Amino acid sequence: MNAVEPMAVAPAAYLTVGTLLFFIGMAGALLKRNALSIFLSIELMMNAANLLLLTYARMRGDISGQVIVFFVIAIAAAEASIGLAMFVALFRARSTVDVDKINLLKW
Amino acid sequence: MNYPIWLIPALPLLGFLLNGLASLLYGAAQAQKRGEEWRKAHPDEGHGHDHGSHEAAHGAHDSHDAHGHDHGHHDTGPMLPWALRLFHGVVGVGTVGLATVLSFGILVPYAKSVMSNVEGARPIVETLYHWIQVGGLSIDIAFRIDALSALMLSFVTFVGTLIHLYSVGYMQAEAGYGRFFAYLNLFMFSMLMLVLANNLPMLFIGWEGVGLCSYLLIGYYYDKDFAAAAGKKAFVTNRVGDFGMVLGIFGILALFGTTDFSFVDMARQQQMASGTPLGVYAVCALLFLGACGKSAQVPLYVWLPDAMAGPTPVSALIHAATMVTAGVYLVARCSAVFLLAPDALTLVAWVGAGTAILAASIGLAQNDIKKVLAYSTVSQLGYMFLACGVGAFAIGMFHVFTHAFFKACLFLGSGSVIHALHHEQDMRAMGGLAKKTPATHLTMLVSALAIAGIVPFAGFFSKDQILGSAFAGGHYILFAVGLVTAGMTAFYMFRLYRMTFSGTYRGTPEQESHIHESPLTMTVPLWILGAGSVLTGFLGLPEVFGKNLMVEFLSPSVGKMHAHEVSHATEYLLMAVSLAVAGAGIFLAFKWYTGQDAKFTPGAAPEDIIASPAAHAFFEKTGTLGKVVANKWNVDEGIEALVLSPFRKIGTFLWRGFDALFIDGLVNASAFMVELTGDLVRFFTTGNVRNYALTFVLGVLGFTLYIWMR
Amino acid sequence: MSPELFNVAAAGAKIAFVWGVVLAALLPMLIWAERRVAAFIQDRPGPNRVGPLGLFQSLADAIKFFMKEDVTPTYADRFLFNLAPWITLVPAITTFAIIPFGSSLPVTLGGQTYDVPLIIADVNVGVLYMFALTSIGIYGIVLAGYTSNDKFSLLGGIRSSAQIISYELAMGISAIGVFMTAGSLRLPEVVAYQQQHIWNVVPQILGAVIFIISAFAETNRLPFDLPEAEAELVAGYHTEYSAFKFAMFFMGEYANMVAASALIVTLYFGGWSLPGIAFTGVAGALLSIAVFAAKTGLFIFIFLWVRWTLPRFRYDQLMDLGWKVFLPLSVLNLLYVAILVAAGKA
Amino acid sequence: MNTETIVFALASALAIVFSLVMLFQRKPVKSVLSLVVTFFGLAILSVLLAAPFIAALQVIVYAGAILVLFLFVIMLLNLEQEAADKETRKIHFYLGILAVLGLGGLVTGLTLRAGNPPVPVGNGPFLIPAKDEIPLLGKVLFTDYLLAFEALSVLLLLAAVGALILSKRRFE
Repeated sequence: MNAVEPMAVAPAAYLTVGTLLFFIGMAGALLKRNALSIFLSIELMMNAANLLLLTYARMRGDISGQVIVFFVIAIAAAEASIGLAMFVALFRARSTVDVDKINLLKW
Repeated sequence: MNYPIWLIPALPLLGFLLNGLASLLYGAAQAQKRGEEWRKAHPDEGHGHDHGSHEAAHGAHDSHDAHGHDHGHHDTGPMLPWALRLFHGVVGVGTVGLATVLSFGILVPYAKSVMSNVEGARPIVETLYHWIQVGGLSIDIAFRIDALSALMLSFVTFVGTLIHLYSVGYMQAEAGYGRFFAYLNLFMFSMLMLVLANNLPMLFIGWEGVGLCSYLLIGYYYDKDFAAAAGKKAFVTNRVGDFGMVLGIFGILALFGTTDFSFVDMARQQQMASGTPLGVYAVCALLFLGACGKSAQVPLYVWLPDAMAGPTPVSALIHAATMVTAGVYLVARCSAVFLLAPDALTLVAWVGAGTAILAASIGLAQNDIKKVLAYSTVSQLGYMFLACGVGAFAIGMFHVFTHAFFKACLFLGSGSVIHALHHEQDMRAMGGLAKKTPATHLTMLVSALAIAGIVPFAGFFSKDQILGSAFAGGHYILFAVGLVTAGMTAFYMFRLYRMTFSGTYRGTPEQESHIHESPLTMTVPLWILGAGSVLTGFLGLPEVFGKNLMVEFLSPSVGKMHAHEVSHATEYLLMAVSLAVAGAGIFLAFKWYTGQDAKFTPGAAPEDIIASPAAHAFFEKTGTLGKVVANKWNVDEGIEALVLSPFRKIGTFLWRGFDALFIDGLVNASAFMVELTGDLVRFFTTGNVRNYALTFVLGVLGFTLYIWMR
Repeated sequence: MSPELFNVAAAGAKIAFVWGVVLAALLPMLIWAERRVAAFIQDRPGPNRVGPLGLFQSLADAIKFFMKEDVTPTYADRFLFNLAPWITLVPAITTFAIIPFGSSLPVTLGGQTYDVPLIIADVNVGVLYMFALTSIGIYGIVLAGYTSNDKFSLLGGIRSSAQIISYELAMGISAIGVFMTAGSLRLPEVVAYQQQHIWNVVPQILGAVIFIISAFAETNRLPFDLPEAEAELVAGYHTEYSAFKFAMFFMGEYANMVAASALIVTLYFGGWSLPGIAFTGVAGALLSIAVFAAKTGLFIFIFLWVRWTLPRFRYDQLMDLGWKVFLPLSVLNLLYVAILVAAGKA
Repeated sequence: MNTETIVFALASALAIVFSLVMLFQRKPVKSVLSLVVTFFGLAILSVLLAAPFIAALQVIVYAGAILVLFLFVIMLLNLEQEAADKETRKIHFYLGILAVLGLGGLVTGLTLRAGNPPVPVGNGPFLIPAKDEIPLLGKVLFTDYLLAFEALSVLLLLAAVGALILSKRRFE
């Protein structure tokens, strides 16, 4: 069992791409007002984090990173199903998914 | 050899469970039945009361009263069905009786083996399991039979069984019959735990258990205010003692590193793990405080006379024969420790002597038959502590032993009298019962002679040896106090005897016609106990008459102060003196309380009716002092003024000043601060998710900046 | 010629071969065959005017599709509307990349003999790749339905995607059984296993049945062609499509069908292998291709046969079947295979 | 410049460009589709990082299931357009941009400053094998991570039930 060959592209490049995507996602999550778009942005953040995990796993030659990505993807599936169901219920109740108009949780 | 010692306490526990369960189930069934009857009688509510049904209900109730020539006085409900009563009686007496048989099965061979080889006697210890194990400390559930607990076990089970048997007759008309036997069995369980315990925590379980049962049984007539109050008083007063007891246990643990009774041997060999003479003294004082609470010594004796509010068998069993001697047992058990601190022993002796004479003096002027016996008990307990205090622990235990018989007999006899007179307890309304209740009369006379210390009854031997030990130890003042107390004892006992049995009956003729001797279940225990009052003394004959079996038997278990030998001549002299004093007391009682041709008229001055002119002259001379004595030396009032009232004031201050102002103020202030903070912070709670997210991200930014800068 | 260069060239040749066969020959043939088989089943001649036996009918159709007016609905999202057919067609064709269509072909070039495996890309994720592409294909249908701005299209699109997602589950889980016995996700190894032992259809008949029926649903073929259910939805998601874009959907469906048949053959019916025959040398390679083609053809015929024989399911029946019958059964199959594998190991 | 670098550059460009499209796109459907493309780019990167299984999983689960669900919801709720009215909270907008840029810069800086981890490649029980990583992945998943795996299956079941309950209309 021998480790994969050295990386042709510098790990830093992958890390930079991952970080960039993460913060693009964060920008979406912070600045968008449509709940679905926010959710999408969060999915992007999650995937960016996955990329970072994979990169580190590759750097260390350790497969645990991939296992964790596997778990992240599965949890994302669960989260997406619940989240979207919530949005559907929310939309039925309030006829909007604009988070600025959903602000009952205050004094 | 494997003894089933654990069965001895387990049997009464089983009895308690069975009786309690049956009682509860029956009570629930009755309640349901009553509810159904009520619904039947009130088919449509709102139609007012149906007089007919009410009367029917009353009629049913009355029929019991008419039917029973018994204790309608205390009746709190209808009598139980006979089958249930039979069940309660059989279970109650049976479990205790079995335990008795079992314990004698163990005791007799053990006593034989001890007597054959006193020096090599080893206690039987049966360990069931480890109860608490912390670090080096291991507290086991273990039972121990040695000479001391064997002695206790013998009369606790024996007298206990007799009193259970007596109760079958005495209590039969009570509604709470099952409850009574349940409590009584629970008491037997606790007492046996106390006696058989192999370590102080286990002893403490029994200690608290008997306290609880005492409370429950004093308050047996819980619908009577005075009974409930008396139970409460007993409980609270005992708490004061228990506080000392617990601290004493911790002290023993600190001194010897164990609570197992092996510390007695350590103390005997002076192998303390740690501790100073002062520490030993403190531990002894604390343990003695516990003993004072349980055994009703000055100043914690006040609960015992009030405890007479309970049924008479309870008074006999708990407040005369067994539980109250637990304090003496504790002191005797820890005798080796006490011997390390002679000052503590002196304290014990003086408290005992003080209690003896104080209680005896109060007993002189009581008119309630049970109160007289109660003060007598306190006084006799004082004797026992006096014995322990002068270092004669074995003699003290001997007195515990003999006292159990004659005092139980006296109480049961008084119960029989009360039974005969339909719950009349005032001796001024008695008189002339000797012919009406011959068995009671005879047994009570025997036990009165025993407690007065007339040869050859049991009390003579034990009491005389106590006085002898005091004299031999050089405690002449204590000796004198004891002697005076002995005289007083003889006087008030025969005052009781005269007022109750001699002369003519002072009640109405109608009442007189109802007077009857008690049933067999009550008289048989009386006879047996009466016989015990005569015979038990011979187990502890003074040295001058030969070997003192009791002292020899107990010698492996209890310590003994270095004996001061007195010559035989002195001993004979001392006996003669104490006999003379007792005789004088009896003579005076006979002379002063004629009880002839008097009728009880309510409102008459107490002693007018029954006392002779000579007595009246004496009372007039003593005047104020007599009144104070009759009012129990105003001790209750003194405690109220000196202890309770200040405490109440401190409590009120703590409540109003400290708790309400300071503590509540702090709490309210913190609540106010929280409210204020909340008012400020809630402006940030916009309900807008994006704001929250932004805040969160800004927080992360700050944290990252911190990491960056670091 | 360096080995790298040869590999690139071989890959190019294989791609050209597969796509050539599938796109240029098989798909037109299939459209013709469908109509001829339909006619045969319905006891009528079918297309028989253009060319011998009407063989050039597909060519004529193609010319017709190119010539027709390409209509885009007024309020449709033009970009996505145009994109949708491509998303359907491209993944369908790309699927063939992982299917081994024959044994290895020995090629002698410049005195050196290369053993060329007859598979375009032997990726280690194997069939997962195919499932991934299938899930991409859904977008084509969803987008077609959504961007047409048409209720029928929308309904068809939603139905189709829900159906494909649902049946993908049963399909995937029953396929796991195959990979558990083979011990690999690579399709060549699945074929090799069947060559050495036994066709998977024998021990895993339940999985095979589920897989085949699910494949019908995946390809939107009757009796599961609810998305286009012409009686209720006009033509489902491609109601608004015409001309060449419609042709692309059409081709995509047939490409999917071919791919599904090829996959069924590979997973359950031994792929290009036949029991007892070793396919070596050039002749063996050619023979194996022929065997594979024959088996696939058989399943394509079954696809056609079923379409013209069975009536259509109702949509709720379809979903019930997928979730309440096939999913539990496929899990049962998985359990059964797991026990088999464990027993075999023990 | 070798093939891997070219593929990396193309895939990264794809991912970043389409994530930006996702960010600035106002139509939810197009946002979702851009994200699909981004995920494709990410899948390609995953293949480059010796994780083809993860890449396939990413496409199947994310592109094939989750984002299709998004599309479904958008279609069901008929969310044509995001609320067109302008951002009313200017402070929130600028602060958000500031936070994202600041945090992004900081984290990128920190990541690059940290450099390669000191752990040497080529030891440990979880070494990624050169050719086919899937067997090892499966082995690790069903041995060392078994508990997590089982917990995950329960979580998925719960999520399915939860989604069903949440989205069910109450007719009664």
